[in-house]
Amino acid sequence: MSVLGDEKTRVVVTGATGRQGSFHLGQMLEFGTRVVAGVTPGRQGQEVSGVPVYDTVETAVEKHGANAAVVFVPGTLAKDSVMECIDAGVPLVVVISEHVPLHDAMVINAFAAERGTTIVGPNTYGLCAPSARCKIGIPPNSIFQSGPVGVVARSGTLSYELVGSLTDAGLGQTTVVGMGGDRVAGLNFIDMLKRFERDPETEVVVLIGEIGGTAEEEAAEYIKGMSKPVIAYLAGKSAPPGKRMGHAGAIIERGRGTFESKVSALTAGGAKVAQLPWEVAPLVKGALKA
Amino acid sequence: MSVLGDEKTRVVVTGATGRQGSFHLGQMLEFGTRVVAGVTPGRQGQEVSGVPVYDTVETAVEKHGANAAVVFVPGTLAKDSVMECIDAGVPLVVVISEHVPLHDAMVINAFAAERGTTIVGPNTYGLCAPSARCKIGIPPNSIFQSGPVGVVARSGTLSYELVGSLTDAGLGQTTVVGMGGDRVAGLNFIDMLKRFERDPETEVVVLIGEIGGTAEEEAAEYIKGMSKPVIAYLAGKSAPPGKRMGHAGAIIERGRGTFESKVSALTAGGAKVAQLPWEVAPLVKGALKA
Amino acid sequence: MKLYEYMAKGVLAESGVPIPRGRLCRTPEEAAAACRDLGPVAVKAQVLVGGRGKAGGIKVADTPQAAEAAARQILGMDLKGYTVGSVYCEQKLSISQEIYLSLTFDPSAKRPMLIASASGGMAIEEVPEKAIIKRGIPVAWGLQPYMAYQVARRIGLGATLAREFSDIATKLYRAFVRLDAELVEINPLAVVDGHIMAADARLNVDDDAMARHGDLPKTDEATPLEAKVRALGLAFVQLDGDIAVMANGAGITMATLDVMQHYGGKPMNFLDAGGGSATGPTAEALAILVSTRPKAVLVNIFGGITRCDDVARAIVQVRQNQPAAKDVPLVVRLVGTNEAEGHAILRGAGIDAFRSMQQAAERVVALAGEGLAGAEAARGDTEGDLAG
Amino acid sequence: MKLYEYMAKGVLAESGVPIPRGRLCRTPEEAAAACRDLGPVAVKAQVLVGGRGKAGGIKVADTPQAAEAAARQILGMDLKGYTVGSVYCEQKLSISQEIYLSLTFDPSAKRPMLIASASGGMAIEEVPEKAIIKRGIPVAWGLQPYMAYQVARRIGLGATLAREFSDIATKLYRAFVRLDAELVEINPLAVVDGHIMAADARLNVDDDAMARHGDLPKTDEATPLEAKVRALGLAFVQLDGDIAVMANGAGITMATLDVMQHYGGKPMNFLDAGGGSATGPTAEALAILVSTRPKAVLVNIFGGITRCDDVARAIVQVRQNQPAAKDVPLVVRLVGTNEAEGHAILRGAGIDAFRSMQQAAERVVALAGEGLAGAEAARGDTEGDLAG
Repeated sequence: MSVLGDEKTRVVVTGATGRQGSFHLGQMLEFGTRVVAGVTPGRQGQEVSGVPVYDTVETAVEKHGANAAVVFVPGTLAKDSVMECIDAGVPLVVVISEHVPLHDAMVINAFAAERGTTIVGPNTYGLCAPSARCKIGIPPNSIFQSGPVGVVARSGTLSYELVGSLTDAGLGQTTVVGMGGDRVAGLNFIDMLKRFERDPETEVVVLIGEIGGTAEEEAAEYIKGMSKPVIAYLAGKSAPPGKRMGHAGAIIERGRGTFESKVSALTAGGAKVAQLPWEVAPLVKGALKA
Repeated sequence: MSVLGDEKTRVVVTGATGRQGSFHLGQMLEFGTRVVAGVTPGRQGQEVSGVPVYDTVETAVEKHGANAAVVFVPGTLAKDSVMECIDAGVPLVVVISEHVPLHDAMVINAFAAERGTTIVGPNTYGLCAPSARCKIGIPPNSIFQSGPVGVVARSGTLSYELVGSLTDAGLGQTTVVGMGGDRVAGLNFIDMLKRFERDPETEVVVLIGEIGGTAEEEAAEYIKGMSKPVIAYLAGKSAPPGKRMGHAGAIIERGRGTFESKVSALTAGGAKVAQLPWEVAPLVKGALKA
Repeated sequence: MKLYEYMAKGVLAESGVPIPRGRLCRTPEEAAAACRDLGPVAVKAQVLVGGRGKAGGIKVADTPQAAEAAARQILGMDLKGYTVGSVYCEQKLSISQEIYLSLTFDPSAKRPMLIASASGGMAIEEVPEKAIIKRGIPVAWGLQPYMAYQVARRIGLGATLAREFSDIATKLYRAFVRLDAELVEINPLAVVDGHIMAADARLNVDDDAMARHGDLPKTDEATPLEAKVRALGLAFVQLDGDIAVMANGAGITMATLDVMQHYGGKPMNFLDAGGGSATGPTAEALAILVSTRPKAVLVNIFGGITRCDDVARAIVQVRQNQPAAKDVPLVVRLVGTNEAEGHAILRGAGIDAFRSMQQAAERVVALAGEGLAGAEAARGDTEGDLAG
Repeated sequence: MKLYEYMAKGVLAESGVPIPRGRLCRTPEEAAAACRDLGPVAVKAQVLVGGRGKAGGIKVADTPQAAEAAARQILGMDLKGYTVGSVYCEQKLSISQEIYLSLTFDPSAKRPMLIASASGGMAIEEVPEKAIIKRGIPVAWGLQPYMAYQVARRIGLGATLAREFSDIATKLYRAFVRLDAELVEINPLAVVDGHIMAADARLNVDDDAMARHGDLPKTDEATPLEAKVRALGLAFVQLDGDIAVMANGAGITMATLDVMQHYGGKPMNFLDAGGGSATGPTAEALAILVSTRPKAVLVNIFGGITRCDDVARAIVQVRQNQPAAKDVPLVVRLVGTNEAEGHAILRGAGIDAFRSMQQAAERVVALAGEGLAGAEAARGDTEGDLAG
């Protein structure tokens, strides 16, 4: 089982005819994801990898019962596309788009909250539920394997690295989710931890965080009450304050969001924090045995 | 019993130290309304007719458990005052203010809908539940009497005229409510008709409409399914098209909102439409006997 | 407040909506000059009423001479009661499609609404309902591009035009909110050389919001008498009858006109004296009405906050201050707070006072020498229903 | 993007927030002239870093001579690594109270937030938590006057000041949204003669929204090297070590720096080559890094969309095109799509290639002659974990 995305998930891809959208639409199909439609205004009637393209999300939902969307449009257009998905009644919207303006991200989240929509991202790689053959987003297909580990992360390639190391160690995943690297994100650590805690198939949770913000500190509070073990890894130990390390959110500002603060909060919360990336898989293995 | 405002209604008056606010605060107290606080920013510590004045609605709610508000501030400031009341958790806000800008009225209503607040007005005389000795607004105290007639109106003085004629004829009221004369109003005819239909003490409903808009036509649809008799009176039979007859909403525009359209809709809906104001009381009497 | 077409176009241009080139002209010579600069033009009367095309208020001119002649014809022309003071000379367009687009509000849904149709160019009331798309706009979020795009596709626009339509509609929406507009209408939104532009524009600003738009140009549709009475802060509409009417409250004023008309009287005006307690403006307004020499005057006051004795004193004063008022029959219906005192004051000054709206209406119609009930009601004089 | 104080003040003034009179000066003579016009002034260094007061970047001058001297001292001064290019001469204020006011966003609540304190004038981090009021702002409705008024009363402002505070805060909020700001901070918001004005101002605009603010003045905090690499569209931060690092993805890049530091290496930079498939900008960035003559270079690529063979070819090309690159030790960790082909290409060009991040990190530190693990890791050369 998975906690987000399953066999019944029918995905519509917005920005489907773009370079990124069309490539990943194909990759998702290859993984087994039920991609039912693409959307690019003005391209109705075309196909991408055999999937029909429509002008509006509304039409894609009407014709194909899409119940998840993945957004590939450029950052400044993402707000419109995401709001269109929400308004069309799509309950899960994964926003791959990078450089979504901060105020747009706030509007997206407020509109989603009003309508009860789950937003993943922006600036995320998406999510993958290996046992359901449901990948919504851009991670490489090869790294996943079905198993008992739930993974939630802020960073993309670091997730690939660590999920790859889990898979290499024979540790498959229930669901892997990227929250995205932006400062204002939809689904957060706590939302996912709650889902993993409830999910009967998830036995251990891997939390991949980084410097900046207080999401990890807030997660630590929740972890205190969890019955399942949490293994954490945090990037940015060597980052100087005041510098934005690639991700909009990865910046130590005004003394908040430091590596030390996060490690001590997570440790206090009962999570085991790996010092180096390759320590994660052994810690997970240990937790599974316990 | 009453359908809006009762013995437990604890009223806060905003704009309490103004000319209108202070006068009507006193009139409400005289009627028996439980006015618990006034609000005027900067006037905390003062009293109006023995009622304490505060700076913010929040404080008035905290200190006195106010659960209804009546707003007397000038039209362009009404949005802020009403939103403050809504945000403070007041479930019923009566907006006396005239000349509230149209877009402000839309914002007020949308915010109220989000929070589940009932708005009466703007540009209304308010409401009165005679048996509960609860008057929230500005109608003269003398015209009301407790009894079985529910009254809902767009116009103020026309309500006084007709309620006065009911009282003179020995026909008391359960609740009398003014929707206000503006184009975008909170509570509408249908909302009130539903409440009257459910209310065990209301036996007949009087609907006082006027030209402009389509509120009466919409009400007529609802009346079709009502078990209680509805007597209607409509003002504006002699009004020419394109002229705004005092109320912002009282204008026949683009062929819509005519007197004839409303009369025929209401008649088709099963309401009895009085041709002249003094025919209302006899028609109510007849309906009560039937 | 309605803006003239040229003002509305100025707002559109500021908001980034494409408009044809054009120039406001107040003389035929200016129109000729505009045509020299712009090439062939449409010379359009600037008035605040609709239907000017059919009424001869728009003429096409291909040469400066023709533009001058057209402007000469239109300037000063009477259009539905309004004199044309200026023309807008706008480059002649070669239009391949006419679209209708407006933003207004939906009183039932309590939110703004986008209305569009592929059948532009005609009045929206004449377009069949099924050719019109209406889209409610959430107040909190405003018109988003995707919403306008969906509408554009539903009225059958192709992909490129739909994108332009969406862009224009969202810009227009921002102006609609920013300016507290009741209505922004572009009809037609014209397709010219494969692109969309606003070939006409109406923009009505909410009167109640004018205080926050001090920078907007002012226009006024009021007649001189309307302007005079409205300046007192009262709602006033001039009608075409001959009995002056004043009441307090919009609803009761309308009902008073209705009742009077029921008895055959012809109201000269709508005047809502308001529900407040101040009698100053009310008295002034009454004085103005009386000075226009109506056949009779009916005052209908339901005293709540307004005290009947104050009203009575104000009426007596108006009659005393205005010599002309002596000859104008005055009928007063007065009920409510301090009613008895009010009636006493009026009777003392020899003015008819009633408690019954019906009798007051019948009486004023009779005094004006109008209506079927005239002869009968005149007799009501002696049995005047005096206050108790 | 951060705005200079004088730019931020310009935005405030446009938005209707009261600011002291002031003028931007680029020479001591201009400062003297400003003082002649404004009277006694504060001469304030215009820099994008905080704490300029303590660092001597603000001087008060009562006479034009003093202003000239102050400007002469401040202009060209080095403030935390940035050279002062201009001063803002602002009328000297007689401040009776200093308030703190800022608008920023709350990542947890996903909405804007108003922060206020009666303890203005000091950095907000130094104000005790209980003296700070934070008020979340609903995205849909924005900051309403009553919200700001409530906050003003809670920080203890009297009725008049609270109203002014509310007015300023709501105007500021509109600017905050209109300009896509991350932060607008007024510290202090000064009480002068019983009224409030903005005595200082910071305004940071969201970089991701710059496309919609083409009219804003541009500022840049980047070092010349940062500017050069960022111009390629890549995230780059200059650090103070000597091993150049490139990886794809912000998280993995941070982790790469961490791991390298763990083994005793000192990273020269953060460079996120992105997750895309294009190798052009990546190769250019690598070439720029190499040209700065680091002690060694570490490339860490996890190939998803990025194909390892493409990356390998790009690396080989950089080495071939840059004579200088030949001498700089280059360590590559490459896994993922087309991994074997990538390793083969690199080995063919004599470049170290690893599958293990650990080994690659140890190796690059050793090659740079740094760290405790240096000697040991250098031996890793022969046992390089080649792709299978």
